[in-house]
Amino acid sequence: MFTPAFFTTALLYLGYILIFPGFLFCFVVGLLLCGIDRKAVARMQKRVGPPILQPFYDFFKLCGKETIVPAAASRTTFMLAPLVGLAALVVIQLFIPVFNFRVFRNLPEVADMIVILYLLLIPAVSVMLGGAATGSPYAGIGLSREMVTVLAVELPLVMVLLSVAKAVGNELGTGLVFSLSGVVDYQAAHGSLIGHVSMIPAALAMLLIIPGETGNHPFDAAEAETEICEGLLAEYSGAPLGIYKLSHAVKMLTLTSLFVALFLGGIGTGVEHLVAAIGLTGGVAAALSLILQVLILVLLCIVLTLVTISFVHAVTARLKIEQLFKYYWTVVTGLALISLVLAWYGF
Amino acid sequence: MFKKLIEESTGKSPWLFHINAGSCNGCDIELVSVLTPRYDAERLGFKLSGTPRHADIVVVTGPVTQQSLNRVLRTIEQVPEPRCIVTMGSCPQSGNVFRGSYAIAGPLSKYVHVDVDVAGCTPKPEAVIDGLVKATEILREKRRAMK
Amino acid sequence: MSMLSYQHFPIYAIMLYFLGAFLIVLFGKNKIARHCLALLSVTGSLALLVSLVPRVMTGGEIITYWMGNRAYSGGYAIGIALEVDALSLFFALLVAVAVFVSGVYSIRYMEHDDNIPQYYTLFLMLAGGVMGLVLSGDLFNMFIMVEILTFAAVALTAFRNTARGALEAAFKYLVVGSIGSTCILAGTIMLYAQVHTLNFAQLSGLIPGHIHGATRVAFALLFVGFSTKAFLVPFHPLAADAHGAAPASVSVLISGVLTKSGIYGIIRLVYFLFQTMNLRPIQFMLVFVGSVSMFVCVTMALAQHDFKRLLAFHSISQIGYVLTAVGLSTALGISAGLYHAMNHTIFKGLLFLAAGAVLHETGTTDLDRLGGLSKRMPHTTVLFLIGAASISGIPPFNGFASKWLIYQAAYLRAVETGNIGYLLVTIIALVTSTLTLASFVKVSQSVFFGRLPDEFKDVKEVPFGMRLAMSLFAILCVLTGLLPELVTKVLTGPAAQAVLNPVRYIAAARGIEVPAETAALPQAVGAWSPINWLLLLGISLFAITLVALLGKYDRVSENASGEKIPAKYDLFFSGEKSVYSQVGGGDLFWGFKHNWRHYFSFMHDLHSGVVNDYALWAVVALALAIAFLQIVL
Amino acid sequence: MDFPFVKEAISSLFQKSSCDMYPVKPSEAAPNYRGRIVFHPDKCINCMMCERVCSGNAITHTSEQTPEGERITRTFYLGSCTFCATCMDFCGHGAIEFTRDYHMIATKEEDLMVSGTFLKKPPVKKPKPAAPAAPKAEAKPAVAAGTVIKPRDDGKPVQVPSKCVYCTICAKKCPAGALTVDRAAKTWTLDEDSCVGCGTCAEACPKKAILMPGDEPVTVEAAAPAAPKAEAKPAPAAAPATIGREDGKPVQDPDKCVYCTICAKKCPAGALEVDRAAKTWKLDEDSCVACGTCESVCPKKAIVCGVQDAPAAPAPKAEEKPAAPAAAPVEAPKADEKPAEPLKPRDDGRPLQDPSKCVYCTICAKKCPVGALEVDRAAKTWKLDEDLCIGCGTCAASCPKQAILY
Repeated sequence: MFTPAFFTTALLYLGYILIFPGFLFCFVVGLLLCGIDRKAVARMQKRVGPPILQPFYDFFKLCGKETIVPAAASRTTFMLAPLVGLAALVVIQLFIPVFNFRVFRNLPEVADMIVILYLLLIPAVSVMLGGAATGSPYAGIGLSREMVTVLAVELPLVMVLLSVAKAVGNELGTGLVFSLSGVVDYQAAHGSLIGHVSMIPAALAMLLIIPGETGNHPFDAAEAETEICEGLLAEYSGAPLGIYKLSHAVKMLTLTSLFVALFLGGIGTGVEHLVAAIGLTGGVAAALSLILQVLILVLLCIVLTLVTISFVHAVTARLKIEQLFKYYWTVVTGLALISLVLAWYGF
Repeated sequence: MFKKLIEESTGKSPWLFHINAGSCNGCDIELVSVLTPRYDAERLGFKLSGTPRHADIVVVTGPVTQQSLNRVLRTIEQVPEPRCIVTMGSCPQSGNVFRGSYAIAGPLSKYVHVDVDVAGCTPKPEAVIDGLVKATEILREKRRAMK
Repeated sequence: MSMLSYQHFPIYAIMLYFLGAFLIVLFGKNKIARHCLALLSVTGSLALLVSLVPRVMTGGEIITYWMGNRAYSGGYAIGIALEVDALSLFFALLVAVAVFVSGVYSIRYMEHDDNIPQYYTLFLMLAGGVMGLVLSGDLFNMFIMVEILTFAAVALTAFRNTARGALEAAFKYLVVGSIGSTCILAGTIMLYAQVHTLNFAQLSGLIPGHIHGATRVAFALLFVGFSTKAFLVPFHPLAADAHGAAPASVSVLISGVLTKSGIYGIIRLVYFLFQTMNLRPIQFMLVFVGSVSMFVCVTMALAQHDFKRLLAFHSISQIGYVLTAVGLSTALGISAGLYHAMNHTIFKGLLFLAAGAVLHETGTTDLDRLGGLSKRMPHTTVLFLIGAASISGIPPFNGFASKWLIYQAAYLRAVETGNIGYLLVTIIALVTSTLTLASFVKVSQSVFFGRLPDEFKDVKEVPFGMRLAMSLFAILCVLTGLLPELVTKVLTGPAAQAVLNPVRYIAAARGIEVPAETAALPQAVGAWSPINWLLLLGISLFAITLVALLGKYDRVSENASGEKIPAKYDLFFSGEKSVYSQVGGGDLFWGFKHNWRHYFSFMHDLHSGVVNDYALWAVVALALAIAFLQIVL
Repeated sequence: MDFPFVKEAISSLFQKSSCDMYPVKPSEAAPNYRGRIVFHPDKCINCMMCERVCSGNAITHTSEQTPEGERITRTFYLGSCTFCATCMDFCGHGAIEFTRDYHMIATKEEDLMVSGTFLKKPPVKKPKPAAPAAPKAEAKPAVAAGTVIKPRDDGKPVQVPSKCVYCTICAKKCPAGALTVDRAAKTWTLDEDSCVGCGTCAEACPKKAILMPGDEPVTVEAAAPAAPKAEAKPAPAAAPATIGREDGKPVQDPDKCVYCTICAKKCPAGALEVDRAAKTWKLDEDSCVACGTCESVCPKKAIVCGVQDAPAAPAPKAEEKPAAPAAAPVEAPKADEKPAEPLKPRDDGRPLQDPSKCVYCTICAKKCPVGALEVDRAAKTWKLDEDLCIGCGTCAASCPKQAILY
């Protein structure tokens, strides 16, 4: 068992987890997206805005701050919850294909779309438990709102995923495709799903879901710093807070790249042919095409962040929690439903 | 190197927590105006936070009334180290026109060490920015002094 | 056939419970004797059934046991029969496990009560009743066992009769439970009148071809009767009252075991007795009742202020999942449903035990009064969280594994049949899961996290015995979640195949071996390998923790002094000295409830709490079932 | 759903930001910004006016006696300052200046202290015949009969000792506290340094015993306390029927008096005692300074100070009540005589200056909320910006001379 090949593979997978598309990639690109978002919102408000690297500064600063554990908090939960949330997010990122690149190319797929839907609950639950563990009443209200936000977002998200599964299944004639790799493979062969009539409402719904799922403005009733003192994070300080902020940034990356995988999966897959056309072969070509694909992914993620998170942030005011719930269960669910029905009847 | 990184970052990402200790609202409005497009303190990394646990710099406005004294001190105490306390306007520095009133417990410096005073009634937003930048420098010094 | 031959094991398993019950009546005054007897019977029963797994589950054997050796002869099965196929053994295992853990838990949990011998007697009677029901091969014996378990359960509900509402709950249960039992008896009689046999296998052979008006009525009567035992909508209010009043260890049995007997009865009814699952209306009936139970009860749970009542409603909601999945009538669906039934027994048992632990230490289960127990009861908190994550379908715990199969089964069924209704069911199932999460977040916040009220300052962790019982369930939660393939292969797959092969069951009663079909085990379309995921999560969590620790993540500043909390470590309360203020209880998710306020106020008005109303509901449900079946069958 | 800022957000994205870029680009405060205080110790005369008017108690001083005189250090604590500029306004010598410097950032308290030290010359009132004390020397001994007392041309008040009853009202009203009046010793002293020449004392004087620039010179008559009140009162012809006392002290007309006690309350010397119930009106002859306040405040005109003509119908009035209208003609001309010139208020609601009364004290200009008035003390000009004026009447109300018609 412990052959050199085993160690190479183990090292490779460790690299996946730690560097790309795991922790380091998430850290850098996530915080970058966050910085771009802050800058873009500022520009849309005619401000200069913080430097793009501001989230990095924030993160490192928080690492250097004192971490106060309130006397009423249960320390283990308080300290562990941020780590679990971040780890869960990083793991989800491993399951999202980067065009042709997949961590589990040679292994059976670990998780499909429905699983990812539920894995996305883990960070939310971890922040809820962490916040609840502090015993702060603000965290209590924040928990209530966070949970209602999750409830609100879950219904349309479920329907979006089901309609994608159905649409791809229709096209391939296999009934249903739950596997994300399958969805991306299909798009690589037949063009992006966004080109399908039935998928346009779903894509729109997904665009509206992204800020809700990440808890960005105007769907940040759960963390409303002006009324409930950051809600769940009210008692967090120092490094755990930094990790929550990082998780928030990584969540932006996860959701935007999930969108890319679901609807824009065809965009970056031609790169391999392009590289081959230049005349490169072998390892160099593979490396180059991977780099190009990653760049395209990052670019698409940035564009999506600008459209869904920054722009929506700049033009709206925060919704009350019951408005938020109503909005998701009417407008966004309606969009997803249209898509589901269209996919159902094979458009 | 990591320590250096943290120190640098501390100087670039000061988050504010604002305490109104009986202010007339003049300073409060000016503090908020610092974050408006015209002054946009977010350029320098400033951000208003909603809870003292997230804050680096505590901005106190108002003459520290008897009613607010304990609350102000408690809140300041809850800010994690390194922290910096800035008084904004004349009131927290001396009591200003309320000086000598039975309702005033100030000035703030009687109770905690105040790092930076921004004088004015109310200070101009530029002055506030100056004061906050000064506070950020002090913050960085404090971070450097930490283990 | 020697006395130790495996054919005897089913009857031994039943008799061990009853024997234990009677012996405890005789010798139960002595504490040690009582505990030994109880443990012996629950352990022995479990061991006997586990030993049958290789033969029945993987070996595909169907054990037919005739009491007094009065075997099938002359075309009629007169003797009392036990017929144990994979389905029966599956449910019997659930019963045995739940009873075993609950029995272990009871030892410490009930130590402060009066009349403990009577408790154990009733407890074992209930267990024996359910065990007899699922192993019986005889419709009338099933009715007898239903009666035994119903009355044992009623008595146990009222066991703490000094508690508020206990007698009322028992009375309600008695009334509506009797209606259910009567329905079963009436149905049995009508069938007997038609085909002159009570042997289940023989009935299953005779009825399917000869369905007419009377058998339809019998079908409706039996269906409603078993629904009452499973507390399906519209019988759900009973469960809330019964669970709220009963001791936690009994709640485990009521929710984990008693409701399963109802599900077992329904499966036997629709898949064996009438073999009607190929008919769309019957599928519709099961899926409809299941989905409505699933959704209505989860919303009812969201509005609850009491820990155990909340759990009770969730119990029915999860039973709704099971029924829905079973009603899909695909191999994947049945397998998923049974899987979920098993998981439900485990995680709901764990949650009820956790609720019992809270009740044991604090004396209340009122969500509005509790809070912050995680600092005082850390182990219970962790165990509760495992249970909560399981029931809410958080990977990688068992609830997710089975729910995930149910979603897929429902969606696949929708695609296969082109019926958009199944799509709706899929969505309801997915949303219900999130709503379940919401109410368990509510419980976590209201009971274990949040602020610790002063009155519970001196609460201690529960005794080891209770924690041990909970840990057993928690370990099962994790194991069945991490090893879905194994569970499918060993337990649910064979059981599902047994459900889809009534011919074997019928033939086995006559002593004929029909070779087991070698059909492939039901396969999921999606991909989910919890172990790999856990491995990845473990590695990344380890890596992140390592980095964090290197960065002095653990160097936190904590309140070192004892009594007086300095301002720094006090909660931020907008500058005030923090006073006790717990956000929790029934109105935690008002953002959700506000949008559903009309629905909630409608439900509130509907659930009047008057037993007359509930009896009326039962009658209406019966009338509807008869009318529906007369039309469609 | 309505998103009103969609267009703006997108267009802003491609526009220049509206940020001032403050720390990078220095920014200057507005022209009238009141920032850091600059104190000119050389101009300060230590009148303490600034300390008295400061609402934040931000101004303090320390003094130390040195051979050369009193060394005074005046300190402005910016941390207590409201930047209201009242001190600057009250400083008659321009020793306090508000600059546009707003960078008042301090890490220690001393950074916010503005102070200046100067040497106060020994008090000029002490017998020290220094050259600058000349005008005072001139004003003081001029009590001899027949001397003409002229108003000073430096804007400060001059006492007419013959008229003065040392009632102390002027000292009480002086905003600068520059007057010291001793009733017993019959002295009236003006602190030249403190006086700001506002004219409040002259206005307050019930006896018109203080001359301000622009007033008519007064000739002191030896023993004519009942001297004609030169300015306004109708010439007291030698009418046979006179009422009142020669010494100027009040006389009650019991017919008119309603014992309302107003006169007693207003008497600066507390010389009157009125009992409403008992209907008594008593004058303490010793206390009375014959200031005439009682006469002026009496709502019933029931008090006469000094010898006056008897009203046209004192006798009939005693008999019949309907004679009241007859009193009207008496009052009417009295009311009319104040606007000696036919000045009429403007009908557009804006103020009109009465140049004859105006002393160019600039109070009106300071009080004007919209800054519509411009008064130059030196050039004696009074200008109204018609466009800015909102016709509020504050100027008229604030004018100590009633020199503004409104």
